[in-house]
Amino acid sequence: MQAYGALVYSAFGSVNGFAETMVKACPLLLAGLGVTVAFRARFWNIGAEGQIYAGGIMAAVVGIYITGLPAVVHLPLTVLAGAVGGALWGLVPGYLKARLKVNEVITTLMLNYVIILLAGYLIHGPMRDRASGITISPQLLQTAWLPTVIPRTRFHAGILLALALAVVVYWLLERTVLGFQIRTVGENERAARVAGVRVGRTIILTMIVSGALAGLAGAAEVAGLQHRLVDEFSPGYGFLAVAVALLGNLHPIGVVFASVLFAALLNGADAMQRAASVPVPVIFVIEGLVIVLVSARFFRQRSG
Amino acid sequence: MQRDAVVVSMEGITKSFGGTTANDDISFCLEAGEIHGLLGENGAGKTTLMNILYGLHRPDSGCILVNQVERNITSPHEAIALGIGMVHQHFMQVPTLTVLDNVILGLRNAREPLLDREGARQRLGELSATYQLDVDPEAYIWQLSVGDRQRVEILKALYRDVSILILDEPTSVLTPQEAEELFAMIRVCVNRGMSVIFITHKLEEAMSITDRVTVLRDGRVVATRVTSETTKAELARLMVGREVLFRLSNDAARSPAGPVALEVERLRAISDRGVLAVRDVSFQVHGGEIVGIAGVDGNGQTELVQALTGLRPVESGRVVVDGVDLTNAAPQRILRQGVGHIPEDFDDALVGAFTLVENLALDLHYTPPFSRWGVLNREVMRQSAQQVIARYDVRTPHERVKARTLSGGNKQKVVIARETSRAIKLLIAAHPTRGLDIGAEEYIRGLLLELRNAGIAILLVSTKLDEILSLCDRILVIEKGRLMGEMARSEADIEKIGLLMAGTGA
Amino acid sequence: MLDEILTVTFLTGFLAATLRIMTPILIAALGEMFAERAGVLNLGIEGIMIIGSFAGFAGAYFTGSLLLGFVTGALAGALLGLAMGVLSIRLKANQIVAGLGIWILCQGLASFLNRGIFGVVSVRPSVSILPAISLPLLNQVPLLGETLFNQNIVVYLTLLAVPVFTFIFRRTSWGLSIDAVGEEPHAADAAGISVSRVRYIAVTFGGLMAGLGGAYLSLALFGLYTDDLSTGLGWMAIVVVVFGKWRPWWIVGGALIFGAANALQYRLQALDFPLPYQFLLMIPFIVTLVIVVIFGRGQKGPSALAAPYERSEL
Amino acid sequence: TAQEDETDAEPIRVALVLDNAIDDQGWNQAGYEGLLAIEEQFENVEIAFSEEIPIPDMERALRDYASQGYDFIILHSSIAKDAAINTATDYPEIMFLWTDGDTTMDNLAVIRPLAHEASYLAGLIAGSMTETGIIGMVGGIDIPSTHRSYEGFVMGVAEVNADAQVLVNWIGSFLDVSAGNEAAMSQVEAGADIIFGNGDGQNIGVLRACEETETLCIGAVRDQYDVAPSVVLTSVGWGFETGIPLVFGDYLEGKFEGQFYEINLEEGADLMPYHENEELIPEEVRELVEEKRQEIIDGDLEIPVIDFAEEMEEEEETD
Ligand SMILES: Nc1ncnc2c1ncn2[C@@H]1O[C@H](COP(=O)(O)OP(=O)(O)OP(=O)(O)O)[C@@H](O)[C@H]1O
Ligand SMILES: Nc1ncnc2c1ncn2[C@@H]1O[C@H](COP(=O)(O)OP(=O)(O)OP(=O)(O)O)[C@@H](O)[C@H]1O
Ligand SMILES: [Mg+2]
Ligand SMILES: [Mg+2]
Repeated sequence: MQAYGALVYSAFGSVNGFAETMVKACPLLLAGLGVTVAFRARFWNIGAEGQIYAGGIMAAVVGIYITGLPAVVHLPLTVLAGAVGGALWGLVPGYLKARLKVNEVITTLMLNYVIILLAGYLIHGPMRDRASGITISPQLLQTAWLPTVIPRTRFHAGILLALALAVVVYWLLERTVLGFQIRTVGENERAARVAGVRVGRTIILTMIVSGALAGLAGAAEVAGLQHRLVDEFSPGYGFLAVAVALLGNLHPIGVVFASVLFAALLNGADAMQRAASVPVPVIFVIEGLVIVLVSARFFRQRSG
Repeated sequence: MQRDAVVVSMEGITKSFGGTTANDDISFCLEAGEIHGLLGENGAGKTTLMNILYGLHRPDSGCILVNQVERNITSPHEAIALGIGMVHQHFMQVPTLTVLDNVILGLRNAREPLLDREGARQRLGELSATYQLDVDPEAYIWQLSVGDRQRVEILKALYRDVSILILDEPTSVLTPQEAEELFAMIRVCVNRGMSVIFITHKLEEAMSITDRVTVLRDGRVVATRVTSETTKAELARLMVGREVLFRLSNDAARSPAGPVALEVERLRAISDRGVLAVRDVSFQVHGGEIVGIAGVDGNGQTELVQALTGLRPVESGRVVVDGVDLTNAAPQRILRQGVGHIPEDFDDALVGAFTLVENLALDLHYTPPFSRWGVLNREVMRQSAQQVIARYDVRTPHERVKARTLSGGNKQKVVIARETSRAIKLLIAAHPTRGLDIGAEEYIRGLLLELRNAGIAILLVSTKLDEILSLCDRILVIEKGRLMGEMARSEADIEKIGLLMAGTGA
Repeated sequence: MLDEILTVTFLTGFLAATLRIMTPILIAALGEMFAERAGVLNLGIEGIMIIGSFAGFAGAYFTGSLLLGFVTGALAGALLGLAMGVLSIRLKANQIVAGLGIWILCQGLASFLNRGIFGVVSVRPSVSILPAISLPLLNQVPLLGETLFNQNIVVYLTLLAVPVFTFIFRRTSWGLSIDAVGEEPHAADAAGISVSRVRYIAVTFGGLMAGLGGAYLSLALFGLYTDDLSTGLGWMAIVVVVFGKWRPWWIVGGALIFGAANALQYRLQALDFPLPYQFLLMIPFIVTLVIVVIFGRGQKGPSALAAPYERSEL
Repeated sequence: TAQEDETDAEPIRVALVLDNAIDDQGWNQAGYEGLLAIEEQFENVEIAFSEEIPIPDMERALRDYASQGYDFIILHSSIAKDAAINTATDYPEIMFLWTDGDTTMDNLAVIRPLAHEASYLAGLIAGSMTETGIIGMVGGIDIPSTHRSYEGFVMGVAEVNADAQVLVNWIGSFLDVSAGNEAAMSQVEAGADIIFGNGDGQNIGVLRACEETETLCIGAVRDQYDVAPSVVLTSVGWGFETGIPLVFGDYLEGKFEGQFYEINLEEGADLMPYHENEELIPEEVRELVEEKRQEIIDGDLEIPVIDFAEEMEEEEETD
């Protein structure tokens, strides 16, 4: 009981708890939106993790090495670089599927490993902070930092960006030609083709958008939280994002709630370690159980 | 042949799906050795009733007696054990398996778990011979034509030694000749002591083959008649609830043929199986005329239509629409050149999960006024949908319902509405009335004539000879991917076309 | 450098390493193939392998018998496969989410049980590993014989299972039913096959194999359990199933390529290959990717994969 | 009385934050053992720990402990630099200890294990004992601390056996047991007859591979003899089990300073016992090790710290 109390309290009970929940929700939401877009086109993108890393790397490169810009230019450029990195890493499996019909489960999973190793190479090699005795990149220039929104917490502007993007993605899917085509391809590829929708092109565009969103998750982690490129700056957010997206019923607003719920759960479970000495393995068991139950509970609808 | 014993008796069957009551207190009985027709409009509840008998659905209430014993049939497995076999409207086959494997699927044999394919092949051969149902047991289902797939479906039932055979709209995909073969087979079945339930929309068939008919409307039994004591007109009235016209005349308001709208030159296309399915096909369609392509299903019609609409690569030859070469153009380009396309399966044209508004905008959503700068204009889409729905008389509560909830006839209307409501010069219609009831069929045929009269060129692919004969100005016959002959309607008759279709004419 | 690479010891070692790396992946992949061909996508394989390696170890440790260890690992895996079955078949859960959940759950569970049973110890309890069995005569085959025919029993059994599984899918009603259920469940149902029963059996068997694959790690490779015995082998198994077009021999090929690329990569590094080590570590993944792009185009899984079956959906 | 006062006094609360599991047999377990040593060696201490904390959550975990009034917080993750600095800045009254870090503050000290000295000694053993002239080193991730050890080891080898070749595998992980195993196997096949497992949890794989192939080996971070008793000659200790309580003792005595605490041979970053395998090492080798060890302690022999960054810069210069 004490443990659950700790969970709820730590998630929403204080300004800092709330801020931390949102800090955690940020990458889950952005990557979850990315997964949502891909899954709506029935493109099984298991590569959000890799796209996060690609975005983080690009944001770090721009944030560290491009100097002499004012924040109003540097910050957007950094964030944009993250989106571009993710989009590129999403484009590869998208292109391979659309033009060469290569199964996306394989490509996205393999590309995850490749980019994480590449990040490792950069952090330990060319991008390493030479002045430091440890293996991390130098800090991003302050002009590239996402500003802190709630003082004395880690609540950064990336979270607001993520929330805004949830609305944008909703609008994209429901109100734009591209979104309409994404949904058409996902629901009935043959009908899409008959009606003149260019399926291959749609899939490529889908993965650019999907990757860009996941890439933004990486950029937000780097420019909003770490301010550096560090090993394992995404501890599997890209995989959790799949659960988040599906729990949100592949609906952008649903994904907002799902990501906050997951964030509260993750943070709360972690706080249970300290408040109630719940061993970490038990926490994983609880997390796993919640995901499993959630999978069975809420998802009868969209399968049909 | 003993006729009076009742083999199946369904009493007070009620079944609803969510809001719709598909079967409403239906009582139905099948006598030994009879062919019992089941008639009704689309959505009348015929398939549902038979699915209940076959154990695929559980009735909400009512009981079933098989051979005078009350049975609780909860799965097809039990139905099969009771000697009930069913040939489904949508074939229940695994496309990636061979004919033989589909036939023996789910059956036990002496060498279980090993398969006894040798024995099965032999037995299948015997059945094929007895019932004149020829199919290659080693062929994969996905390679077969619809007619062949149906033969497989029947063989599956026969292989299971059924005594009660349910055929759900077996003839909707067959040519008259194939249908005749089917009827011959059914008669063999009955002679061997089976009882048959036969669902159809075609009244001639019901009149010619059945012993009795039961007519359903809106989930209820309207009447059961002895066939010899009723007429087509009466059955039609019972089904639809009003008088039905039987022949549309295509001579009314016939305008002279206009300029060439579609020109096809020595077209070749390859099927999914990798064989040349369309061989050097050349023809023209003029504005204001309907050109029919008759033929047994699986003779290259599918591939021809796909090649014309950009859905399948053209190997060689040319496709010219309204003077523009569209050989191997993308579907979108062809569509924007003024071509409408009604594919042979309306599920390939509609997105079931989308509303009618979205489905009706699917073809032009990327152009003004439906969208500007990549942003959809929902209001315009909605208004346009409302208009189209009213104009084409699509039966739906409102334009926001999901397409999958519509009946077959109404789904087809939506497709036709979408494909003809934009400015088109050419309409390519593949089997536009397949599976539709007489009311819907009548409506759609009328619509095609109207379009023709408005100067649109129409290419009509159909296996229904009556449809071809009553609608087309010129008739082409396709066999093994070749055009076997061309004739004006005035020169055409069923005999002549039938011979060409069989590859022996001209 | 080439002469350094092409020595007999290098080749035999390379072969042995390839076999070592591919075997656990292959075991799990062959099981997953059953589940997927029946229409159930089990993304929890990685987690089930972890549980399998723990349960297998605990079983062997307490009974003193490696055989019973493997049995325990397999049973634990089967139980989790069954759980995945209940989720996906009975509760009609979203299989992707359920699989991810099982993955996370198993990680926690294995480590929880491990600490509960063995405690946080500074010395890991261990068992002796499965001995290699040298097949007489065959091991005389020059070059290959010494490694190929000097493996533990599980390797032989796994390789033996491949033709057996091929046979099951080609020649038995079980295989036919599984394929029918994964491809066209409505047709299978109409033919009198119980869709859910076949799926339960297939996904449970898939779990059993993943459990065995996990037990292979703790009992045939390391003789002990830690939480990090399987780092992504289960995910690799899933990739290999797709790579292998859901067919046993192709799956062997997929596992082989991945295993070989991995074995090569370690050797290149030890030979001071002039590339940062991270790039060498990428080799297996890039090789897999490139091979799929070249040879593995246009494959689609079972049509009903990951789709819950509902009869009245017709 | 004074004694009662002492027990009534508020306990001193010590917390440890780890990025992996406390039973990983390597780095994290060593840190955890350091924490347990504090509890054991000092009266009236209350300990707590948080394990498996991913990088983005480090700062939250630290702040959590800080806000709960812990007095002494240990961060056992070298790359969580900003988490350490930010929290230490916001809680100046709390003392922080960061293992293998690179920055100190008034209330932030760093423990730096000088394991390269023990690695040098290990290199002496390996270099003297190899028969094939080929020695293996399987590292985890190539970071400054593991790199120092690697360089020290190579120096040791070269000192006694100029011709010996050292095969190098970095597996890119401190956890991946299978990778450790495979890398070691590949070195054995390439002829290595002594392998230095210069890592952490993945060393289990390395040592088990050695046991299976009957190849002698050397563990790292903590005493890893028990992982493979038949072949582990010794281990290069990093001294966390001794170093952490050492610094904490300073803190209790009010001598804690925001400085680098270098753990050297004497303070525990030493070669671990030979255990049952003492006899496998020729006596003259053991004597040589003892001699050199003393020289280092006495300051007569200096093993240079070759950090990875320096080496890289050198490389660039020569390019
Ligand atoms: N599984 C189902 N879920 C929901 N509604 C269903 C289902 N099956 C049938 N219905 C509805 O029940 C009604 C009867 O359908 P049924 O398929 O029995 O008609 P039918 O007489 O066979 O029509 P058709 O001639 O088009 O085949 C229809 O309104 C249909 O939409
Ligand atoms: N055999 C197959 N295996 C896998 N996927 C296939 C296969 N056939 C078609 N696809 C699907 O087709 C898509 C690409 O189709 P195609 O290239 O025909 O699209 P398109 O409409 O021509 O696109 P564009 O107009 O942009 O060129 C793939 O993304 C895939 O979903
Ligand atoms: Mg029907
Ligand atoms: Mg056809």
